[in-house]
This record gives sequence, structure tokens and C-alpha cells, in this order.
Amino acid sequence: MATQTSTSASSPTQQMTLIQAITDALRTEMRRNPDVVVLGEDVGINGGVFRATEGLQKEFGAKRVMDTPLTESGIVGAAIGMAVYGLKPVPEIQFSDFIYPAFDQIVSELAKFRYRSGGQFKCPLVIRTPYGGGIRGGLYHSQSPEAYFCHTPGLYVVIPSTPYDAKGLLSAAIRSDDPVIFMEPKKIYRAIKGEVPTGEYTVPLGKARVAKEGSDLSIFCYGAMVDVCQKAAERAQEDGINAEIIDLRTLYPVDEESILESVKKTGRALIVYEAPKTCGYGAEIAALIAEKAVDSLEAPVMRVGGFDTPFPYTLEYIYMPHPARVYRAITELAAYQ
Amino acid sequence: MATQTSTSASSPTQQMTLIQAITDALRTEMRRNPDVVVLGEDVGINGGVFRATEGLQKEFGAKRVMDTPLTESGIVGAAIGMAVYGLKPVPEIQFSDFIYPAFDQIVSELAKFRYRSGGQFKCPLVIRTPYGGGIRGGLYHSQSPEAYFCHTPGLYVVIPSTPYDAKGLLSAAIRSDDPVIFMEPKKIYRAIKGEVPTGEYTVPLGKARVAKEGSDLSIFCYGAMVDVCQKAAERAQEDGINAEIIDLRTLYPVDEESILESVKKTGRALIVYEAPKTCGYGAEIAALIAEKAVDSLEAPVMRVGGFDTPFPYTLEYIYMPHPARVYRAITELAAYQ
Amino acid sequence: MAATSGSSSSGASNKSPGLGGKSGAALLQVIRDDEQSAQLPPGLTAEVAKRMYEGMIAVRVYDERSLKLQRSGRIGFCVTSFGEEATQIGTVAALEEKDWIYPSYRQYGVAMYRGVSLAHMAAHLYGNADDLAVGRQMPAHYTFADKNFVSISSVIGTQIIQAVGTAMAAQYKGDDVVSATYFGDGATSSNDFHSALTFAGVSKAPVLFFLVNNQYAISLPVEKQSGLDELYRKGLGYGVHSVRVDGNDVVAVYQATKEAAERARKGQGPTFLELLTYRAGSHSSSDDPSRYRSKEEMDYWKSRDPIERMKKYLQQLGLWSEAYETYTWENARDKINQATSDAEKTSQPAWETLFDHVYADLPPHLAAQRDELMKNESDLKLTNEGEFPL
Amino acid sequence: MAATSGSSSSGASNKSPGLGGKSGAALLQVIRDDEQSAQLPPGLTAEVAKRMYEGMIAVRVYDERSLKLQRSGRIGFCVTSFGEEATQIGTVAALEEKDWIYPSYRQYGVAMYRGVSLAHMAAHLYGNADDLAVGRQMPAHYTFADKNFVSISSVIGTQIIQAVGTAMAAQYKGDDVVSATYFGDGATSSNDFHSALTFAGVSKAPVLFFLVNNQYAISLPVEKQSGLDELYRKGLGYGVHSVRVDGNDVVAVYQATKEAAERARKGQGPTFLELLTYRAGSHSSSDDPSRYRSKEEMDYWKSRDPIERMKKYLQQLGLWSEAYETYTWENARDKINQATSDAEKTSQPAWETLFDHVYADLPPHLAAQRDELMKNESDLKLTNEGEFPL
Ligand SMILES: Cc1ncc(C[n+]2csc(CCOP(=O)(O)OP(=O)(O)O)c2C)c(N)n1
Ligand SMILES: Cc1ncc(C[n+]2csc(CCOP(=O)(O)OP(=O)(O)O)c2C)c(N)n1
Ligand SMILES: [Mg+2]
Ligand SMILES: [Mg+2]
Repeated sequence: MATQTSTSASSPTQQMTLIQAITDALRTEMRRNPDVVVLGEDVGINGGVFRATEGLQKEFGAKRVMDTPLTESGIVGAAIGMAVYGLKPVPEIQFSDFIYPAFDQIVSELAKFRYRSGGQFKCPLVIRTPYGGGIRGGLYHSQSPEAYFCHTPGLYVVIPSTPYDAKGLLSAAIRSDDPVIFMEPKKIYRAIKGEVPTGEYTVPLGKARVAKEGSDLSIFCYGAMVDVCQKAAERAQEDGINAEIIDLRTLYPVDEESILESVKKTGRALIVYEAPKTCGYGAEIAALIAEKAVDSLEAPVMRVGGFDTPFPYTLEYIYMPHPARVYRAITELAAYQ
Repeated sequence: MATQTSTSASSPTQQMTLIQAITDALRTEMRRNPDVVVLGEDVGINGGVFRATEGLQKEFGAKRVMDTPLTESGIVGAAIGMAVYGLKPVPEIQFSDFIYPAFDQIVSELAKFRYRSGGQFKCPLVIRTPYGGGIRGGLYHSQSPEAYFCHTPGLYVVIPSTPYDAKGLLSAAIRSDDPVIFMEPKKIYRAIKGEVPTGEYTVPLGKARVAKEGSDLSIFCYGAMVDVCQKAAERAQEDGINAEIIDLRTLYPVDEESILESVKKTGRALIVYEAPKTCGYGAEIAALIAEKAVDSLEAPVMRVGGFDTPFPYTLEYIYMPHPARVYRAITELAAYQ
Repeated sequence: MAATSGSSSSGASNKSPGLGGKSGAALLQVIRDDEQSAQLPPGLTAEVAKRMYEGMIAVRVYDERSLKLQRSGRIGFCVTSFGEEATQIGTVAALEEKDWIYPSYRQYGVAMYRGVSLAHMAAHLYGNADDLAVGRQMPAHYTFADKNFVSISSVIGTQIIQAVGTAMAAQYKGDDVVSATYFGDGATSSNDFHSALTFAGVSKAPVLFFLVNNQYAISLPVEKQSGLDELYRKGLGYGVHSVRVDGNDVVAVYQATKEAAERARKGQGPTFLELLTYRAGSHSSSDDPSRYRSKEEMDYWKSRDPIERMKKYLQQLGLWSEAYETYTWENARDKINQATSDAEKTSQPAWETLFDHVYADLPPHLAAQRDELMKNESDLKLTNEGEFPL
Repeated sequence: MAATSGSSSSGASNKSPGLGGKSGAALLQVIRDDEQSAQLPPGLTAEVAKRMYEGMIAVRVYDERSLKLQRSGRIGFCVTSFGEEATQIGTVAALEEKDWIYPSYRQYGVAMYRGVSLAHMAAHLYGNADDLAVGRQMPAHYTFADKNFVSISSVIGTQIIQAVGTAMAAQYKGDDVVSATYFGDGATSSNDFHSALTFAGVSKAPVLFFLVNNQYAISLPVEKQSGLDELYRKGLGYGVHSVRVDGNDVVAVYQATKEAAERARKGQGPTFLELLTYRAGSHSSSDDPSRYRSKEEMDYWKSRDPIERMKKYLQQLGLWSEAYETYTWENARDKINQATSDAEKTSQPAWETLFDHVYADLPPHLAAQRDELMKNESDLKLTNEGEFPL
């Protein structure tokens, strides 16, 4: 069942942006466990190009917060070697568009290390990487490659949409015994604020979250699209359409139960994601529903995704799913007879 | 509409295995166009580890059939530079499991070159690579990474299942003005034979093929799975279940029309593929059906895929979809009320 | 490359705060600080020398202009190449127009020297309807097919091996074409630096590798990028002929390039040229270098400004006058200001263009997506407001 | 590394048909052809010398056995390391048990020397239920965590950077541990050769790079793999201390490794060791080398067999006898034959094991897939017959 619960301490909270929550998670986990190390391009003295690691090198030193040469394959490969030895590395890939040079290390090595060694070795680590559009980054600073990793057994894929979840999920990822691809919706790094406990807590991996309860149709989304869907759903609410929004949070392995439960309740499903529509992550959710909840369906399973083109610069506002587009899909879906 | 047609010449034919048909396509296109060059690991004097390029270096010389250093990123990157300049390279990646070091060149460069330059530059080329299980290759000589490429706008993804199609599709790919990932089902390289015209011909990209007509349910598959599905369907026929088999041939962009037409006719759909089930290519076909043919559906859209684990060695026979498993899915699907 | 006339070993590397160079290898230089009178090296005409000077000024003016546009919010992003003008102009001046260029985002000066239209350059800064790349890439990702100036990727290093592929293709076709690629010190760590040098070492294809060592990859100083003091030695690890050049000395860059291009044309294979320079500006308009480097260091390198050094050299040669100086700067400013003002008035690319150039022909699924967009959203009042990217 | 006692420059590289080496750099050697009497170099005891000899013989016997099993169809595939025994045994003998090993598929001899159970090795050849990797990988992909012998990937080169990561981790933790990685001449072209050397050059982590230059990558001779004659120079391109060693001279390999490991332990950073050898057998059981290399070349290298050379050396030292020789071979054969016969009787891994070790805990979707498999297919008579892979 989708959940709001967490192992949250009843500690004091503070207003944070999503990126502040991420920095706070890193700081908190590094204080807690001396084996947690951070590495990546510009993560040290510069604090990361988005400032996610701001202040960490100052507090923990250059041996624990390492500026690396410009090789993503090297960053991930070295992190694997560190994790195999027993450290808990949290490498940063500056933009998820630049994760492809490390694809071989991720898909061939990171994901398969435990399996191929019969459980003798493992390399749990967390790759943090900002993803998605909305910052006018054009082709190479906007991509959403989550589907690739969700087709790669051995990995967890996690995407937060709120500051609270960002800290809790990242903390859980760092404590996990499995490798996690932790993708951060950079569009809302600073746009979304919320109360975040200042102490330690985790939000469990593998559990979706009901972002908005509803009964007429179900929207499945994650990351920056949660906010877009919320805006669209609010507008639809004015028309009397009561949409449920499920924030998937962990994309892989996904919380199947929460998805099917919601669809069985509403009979209608819409999946919203930024990546190119074809073979995107939304395809899996649609397929899951078509396989396991087809008898509940009262309408086609709809997808709103990015167009099947590379990501543009000037016209990104029309490329990315926006509230008006999602709203239109909601009304169509609700009206379907 | 799915098609059997092709621009086949009425030339004489010859019995060939699938891999012989591939060699024949390369030879034929190289004779036809001096700009076609072949490069890869062991493709020259050794004729390729599967012998797909056997005899080519002898006929066309070492400048046209180039043995390269051991770097897939280099092979694809250099091929892109050749294609940008006007050659038509046909690089071979020895096993598709080793395509990941070239993932960046494929996803960031090959797929986006035309788009990012506003059509000023293009780099049409054909990456040939054997894929799939069935040769006892274990984790790293068995993978089916097609879904990754089908989520990458700018690419064509093509997989033949018969010698006739292998030659015709490869010839079409080499003549295409777009980059093509041409994946070869190595399990059936030598297991499947057929009549192949010895002259030039092409089989059009973007068109599926009806491998078996039927009315009770539709099976969508490609590559080595076509034969598996055929065996399963024959068995089901004995039970009076008349399955239609669509061999997709071009996975991306896919022949949507043929898929929807078949499902509308049969009302039942099964997708069979070797890759890990989750977020595999079959998810897209299922999603397509759930989106555009939901009203025709009389049963859940079923998928038989590989398990969501890495590919095993000893137990590959139980990992890969086999006729008995597909047969069971067919009977379940046909019986669904 | 010992034969470059006028070249000499220099102590510059020891004086430069941001520089390794402990072992003090020969750095090719022509414009020397201590020279009282100068001579044009054989093969360099006064005309080309002046054209290079003007070329560097044009790049400087273009950078000043685009930074201003970015600061005032008129364009979303920009990259500058302050201090690196000589690495662009000295190289391109020594190449022929038929030679191919695989640049990184910091070498648009190469295209400018080849005479691309400033209107097109400005259109690209704005990503407007006249942009030859149809507003798809962030500014600084130019493409000029008619100048053999290949489309730029943001992904560091990928162009290096492509340049080798083009050189191999030219070799295969028997064309008298050299392929040249530019990349930074950071890029030397990328996968395709390695694949490129490997392929070049084996194929002996006619390719020139211009390593623009500006001593930083965003915030990372070159000492942390490599265990080597002198990056030109990287080329040696692949059996590729390698030289180290003062990248703020446009004449030395020109000379070294000429010699390397000749080698390539004669079938003597690739050359790896380290052009030692300094990124005098910020990495991009999103970057704040005061976070990671000292004022002293920046000041030192300001004193090594390639335009200033060339100016003195021209003065020594008697090729310079006040009027010439004034005209050159003003002329550049006028043309560039004109181009950017025009570009500002041009509208965005049409929405339909989103779907062009994914493939040679529009496939059915993209036609459907386009039609749906145009049908459903063209009356929505959507605009491109938002934050700016890194 | 000039101080290695007994080392000398050799002309071997010029005599060897498969070898570049035009510039004839010093190749470290201890066992010299022309030596009439020999001495043990300081630091090498007679006991270790003999243990190395026995270790090489064990590898040879293991290879002969696995090839026979493969030829007779009892196992699906095998890799041998004929002629490369010294590169495995000379290195591991000079390391400590606490040091970590990141091997390629051709260095199981390293694990054997550390005393792994032959039963486990044989189980892996068969991919049976006793295989520590649960029958998931093709033969030659051993894993022995208790010997710090890390899981092997088929993907060329990926382990090299991982070894550096482990060395950095040891450095971070302050552990006195060296990380050693093995890879071939082909692997020097891989992405992660480059990332590894880059990271090592900068971090100065305690890592040893053993480049087993057996002069072929399947069919590709090393001259086409790199533009360099002497691959050890690759290390210099990263500022990493580099040496070239006769890889068929187990004593030279031992000496060079000892010295490199000491440097690493003292915090003096990584060493890159080219071990020059020759792949005397086929690439794998799927390969036919007669397609791409001459009998003369193979014969020449047979005359440089590392076991034969060590035998002569031991004879010169008076450490050898007929009885010792006979016992050593027979003992190795007995043990290995016993292990493989036992392995043949062991059943396959249970089907359920397919789903283990994907994650630390079995997630719901995998539990469901497992249960479905067991419910629906366990009464089907499926077996693992089929073709063998490359
Ligand atoms: C593969 C990749 N990784 C990371 C980045 C982010 N990034 C953009 S520029 C840059 C530094 C490049 O440094 P260098 O190669 O020295 O070129 P310079 O900017 O100094 O001209 C980085 C890390 C990228 N664009 N591509
Ligand atoms: C990334 C990658 N590309 C291709 C292959 C196929 N392959 C297996 S071994 C090999 C040659 C390796 O040569 P080398 O590194 O010299 O090692 P050797 O086999 O000689 O020990 C190739 C090309 C692979 N396993 N991985
Ligand atoms: Mg730089
Ligand atoms: Mg080799």
C-alpha cells in the first residue's frame, strides 16, 4: 500500500528547499557513518555546480569529499572499488545527461556484482544525479534517463519530489545494502520548499506515496512531474474531477501493490513523465496495469510523456509535460465512456 | 499493415543460414557502394568471432574491412566521424553485451547528430551486433539490450528472424539515411535456414511481418523468439487455438498499425521477449495496446519475458522463454473469460 | 618539432602560479617577452599576422557582447573564451578551408575566422528561428556545415574520436583533407580522448589534436586532472608525435599548426599539440571562479594576454598603428552589435520544428505527436520563461 | 627501477617475431639464456623459488585438464593461460595475502597460488551447485572473497578502475593493503584503462597495474592495438611509475612486483608493470589461432616457455631433481583430476537460485517470478543442452 509513513524521528524541523534537504541528508549520513564518502566533478571546493555538496568538503575534508578528474566511468568505477572494499561512496554525476560514459560500469558492473559473485561481493553505493528539463539546458542538460536503469536488474532507482522525501529517501539509499541510482529533479531544486526534520530519519525504498487522494482516476508520476500533476489536478477538481496522484518515489523495483490498488479503485489511469514517451518508464506502468488490472479498466491507459525527439532548448516549455497538457489528459480520461 | 512484400528482385535464390545471409548482405552492399566500410574487433583476418565478416577482408582489403583496437566507444565514435564525412560504415560490436562502453557515443552522438545540427550534419551508419541467449554465454554473452535503444529517438532498431529478412533488412539499413542498430539473434545464426535471393534486394524498415496468420490471439515477437513462438503456436493449434504471430522486425519506430490491426482482430495480445521483463521492449507494445486498443481487449495483455535477473549460465534454458512457457501463456490467454 | 624557427624554451611555466611544469620541458614560443625587435618567421606573411590579430579581437568583442547580453537577461546562457583567443585563431589560420574542425564549445572563434555569418552566430545565441540549429542547443553549440565546422556536443570528449574517424575517411578516400579537433585539459580524462589517440596512433590518419590546456575544468585545476606535469606527454603514450606550445602566443601556435598539418598532409600521421593557456573568464555564465582561484593567479595571466602580446609583436614589426587599432575594435563592435540587435527581433522557431531532423523523414509516430500538439495547444499562451541552466 | 638486482637489458624483444620493441628499451630479466651459473637474487628464498615453480606447473596442469574436458564436451567452454604462468605466479608470490586482486579471466593461477580449493575451481568449470558463483558465469570467471580475489567480469577493462577505487579506499582507511589488477594488451585500449590510470596518477593510491602483454587480443596483434612499440610507456602518460619486465621470467616478475609493492606500501604511489609474454594457446576454446598467426612465431615462443626457463634456473641453482619434477607434475595432476571428477558428479544449481543475489533481499516481483516458475515448470523435463558460446 502506498504510504506516508517513515521512520522519522520526532526531531525539530526546518524549512528547506529540495536541494538543501539533499545536502542535509549527505551531511547527516556522513556524520553518522565515517565510511560514507562523496566524489565527483566539482563537488569539493566548488560545492557542486548546483551546490548540493556545499560545505561538505569544509566539514569533512578533501579525503572524504573528493574532486575527481573528468571521467564518469572513472567516478563510478572507482566508487565500485571503494564499495567492494567496504566504504559507502556517494558519487555525483554532474548532469544525468553525462551518465552515459559510466553506463558500462553501471549496467555491466554495479548492477551485476553481487549476482555474478554468488553473493560473495557486493557494492552498495548511491549515484546522485540531477535529471530532467525545466532549466533551459537544451539537449544535453535536460534528459531523463530513468527508464534505462529501470530495465537493469540489480539496481534501485529512486526519485524524490519533496524536500522531506529527498532527505529521507537519500538517507535510506545510503543505508541500503543495494546500489541505488538517486535521480534529483533539478527543475524543482529550489522551487519546492517544505518542512524537513533536522535529525536523522529515513523514508523506506520501494514504497509509493499518495500525493493526493482521489476516486475518479489515478495519476502515476514522480520527480518534477508530481508538482505539474498536482497543478493540473487542482484545476480538474474545479470541474468536479477528483484525481488521485501517486508519487512513485521508488521506480525500480516499483510498488506494484499501490499502483494496482489505486487503479482498481478508480478504473482509470494516466502516467506522466518527462522522458521520450516510447519505451519510457510509463510504458512499464501501463503494461503492468494492462496485465494485472485490465478488468478494472473503464478507459484506455493514457500516457503523457515527452515527445519522441531529443530535448530542445528554446521550445522546452512546449516539449515538457505542463499542467495544461496534463489537465487536458485528465479531462479526456475522465470523460471516456 | 504488416507485410510480406519487399523490393526483391526475381533473382535466383540459395539456401542460406541466417549468418550467411548477413555476410551476403554485407558483400552485396559493399560491391554496390564503395563507401561502405566494415570495422570492428576481429572482423578482418579472423572473419569475426561468429564469422559474419568471413571473406570480406580478402575481397575488399584491409582498408575497407578494418580490425580495430579494443574500444567499442572508439569503434562507434570513429564510425560516426566516417559517416559525417560521407562514408557508410558498418561497425560490428562483437557481442551486444559489450555495446555499453559505446553507449555514450550511440545515445549522445549517433542518435542526436542530425537533430542538434539542424539537419546540417548526419551520420547514417549501421551497428551490427549479435544479441540474446541460447549459446551458453552466461551473464556477459547473452544480453538483449534492445529496449535501451528503442527509448532513444534518432535511432532505428532492427532485428531479423529469418535469413531472407536478415539480408533484406540489413541491405535496407545500409541504404538508409538514418542510423540503425541492427541486432542479430545469434542463437539462430546457424539453426535457421531459408531460401535467399543471391542478388540485391531490400526489405523495408518500419514494417512488421505476419509470421503466421491467426484469429484467436496475437503474439508479438522478434528475433530468436519468433521461432520459439512458432513452435508454441503449432502446439496450441493442436488444441484448436489459432494464434497470429507478428514478427516486428523493426522495433523502433515500430509498425503501430500492424500491431493495432491484429489486436483489434483477435482481442488478445501476448508479447514475448528475452530481455528482463520489467521496462523491456514488450512494455511499450503492451502500453500501446492499452492506450489505443483497449476497447478491443477481451483479456489482459500478457508478457512473457526474461526474469528480472542478470542472465545465468547453467540455467539459461530455464531463464529464456521457451516453447513450453509460451504455450502455457497462449492457453491461459485463450481461455481467459 | 625542434625545427620551428624562432621557437625557444621558456621559463613561463615556472612563473605561472596555476601551472605544473616542474620538469620544464621546451615550450614553443615565438613572441618572447625579452625580444626588443622581432622578425616574422618564414612562411608567415604580414597580412596573415594582422588577420590573426583582427581575428582575436573579433572573438574578444564577441565574448564581451554575449556576456553583456547574458548578464542583462537577454540570452539564457553564454560561454566565453577570454584569454584563449590565440589557441583558436593561430590554429585555424594555419589550416586550409577544406580541413575539418571538430571543436568544443569554446572554439567558435575558429568558425568566426572562417567567415561565418555573424547573423547566424547571434541567432544561435538567442536560439531563434534563424538559428541554424533551430534553437535546439544551448548557446555556444554552433554548427556550420559550409565551413566544415562540425556540430558541437556538450558531452566532453566525444568529438575527439569522431575527428579521427573523419581523418580515416579522408585517408580512405584519398582526399587531401586534415581533420582537427579541439578539447580541454578536462577532456583528456574522457573515454574518447583515449579511444581517439589509440585509433590515431594505429591508423596514422591525418588528424591534429589541439589540447587547449586552459588549466581548469570548471573548478578543477589541471594538477588534479592528471598526474602529469606536462600534458603533451599524453600523446607520447600512444605513439603520437607531440608538442607543447605557448597557447598565448598566436604566432607560435600558427607555426606549430602549420608544421603539424604539413606532416599530416604528407602522410606522416597525427600530431598532438598541447596549447598552454589560461581560462581568463569564468567557465560559463553559470560559474563563479572566485570560489576556487586566487586574484593573484588571474592577474598574472592577465599580464600574458594573447592579444596584448600580439599587439606588441606587431608594433615591433611596424605593422601596427593607433588608427588601425581603433578601427579594428570599432569595426568588430559595430558588426557584432548589429548582428545581436537583429537577432533579438527574430521570433522563436515554430513549434512544428521540434519534430524535424530526428530522422531523415518524419516517421508516423512523430507526425502524430506533432499534429496532436498543434491541434490541442497552439491556442494556449505558453512561453519560455524559467530559470537558466548551468 | 634500475636497482633491481640481476636485471639486465635484453635483446629478446628483437628476436621475437610477434614483438614490436624497435626502440629496444630495457626489459627486466633475471633468468638469462646465456647464464651458466645462477644466484638467487637477495630477498628470494629457495623455498619461494620452488613454490613458484610448482605454482606454474599447477596452472599448466589445470589448463591441460580443462582443455581436455572442453574438447570432450564435458564442460561448455574454457580459457587457458599457456605460456603466461610466470605473469600470474611471479606477481602473486611477491604480494601479501591481504592484498587485493582484480584479475581478468586469464589469471586464475593467482587464486590457485593463494590456495583456493580445487573443488571450488572445478565446480565453477561445470557451473554446478557447488560453484561459488552458482553457475551464473561462463567458466574462467572465478570469485574467491576469502582470498581477496575479486569477481571477474567478461567486460574487458572494467576491473582496472575498480582496483584503483579499492586502493583509494585502503588509503582512506589507512590500511596497509595494496590493490593489484591484471589485464591484457587489448584492455589497454578500453575506457577504464584510461580512467584507472588517470585516477591512479592523481590519487597516488597503492595500486599495481599488471599489463599482461601476451601480444594478442584474440586475433589482433599488439602492433595494431597501439601505435606504441613498448606498452609500458602508456603508464608514463599518466605520471605513473612504469617498468617493462620479461613476463616469461618468473624471477624477474617476482622482483619487479616486490619492488612495486614496497613503493606502494611506503606511500610512493602506483606502478605500471608491463609483463611481456605470449599467449601460447588459443584465445579460448572457441578460437582457432591458426587463422591469424604463424607456426614459426608460436614455435619461437614455445622455446621461451616460462616453466622450462625456471626449470633450468632451478637446475643451475641445484634446487631441482628428477624425483622432484615427477612428483610435482603427478601431484598436481592427481589433485586436479580428483577435483574435476568430483565436480562432474555434482548436480546443477537449483532453479530457485536464479533469483538470489540480485539484491540483498528478494523483492516482491522476483519472489513472484520465482514462485510462478516453480509452480508451473518444475514438472517440465527441461535440460541445458545447446550450443556452446564463444
Ligand atoms: C561527459 C561530461 N561530463 C561532465 C560535463 C560537465 N562539464 C562541462 S564543461 C566541464 C569542464 C571541461 O573542462 P575542459 O575540458 O578543460 O574544457 P574547458 O571548459 O576548460 O574549455 C565539465 C565537467 C560534461 N559537459 N560532459
Ligand atoms: C568490452 C569488451 N569488448 C570485447 C570483448 C570480447 N573479447 C573478449 S577477450 C577479447 C580480447 C582481449 O585481449 P587482451 O586484453 O589482450 O586479453 P587476453 O585475452 O589476451 O588475455 C575480446 C575482444 C569483451 N569481452 N569485452
Ligand atoms: Mg580546461
Ligand atoms: Mg592479450
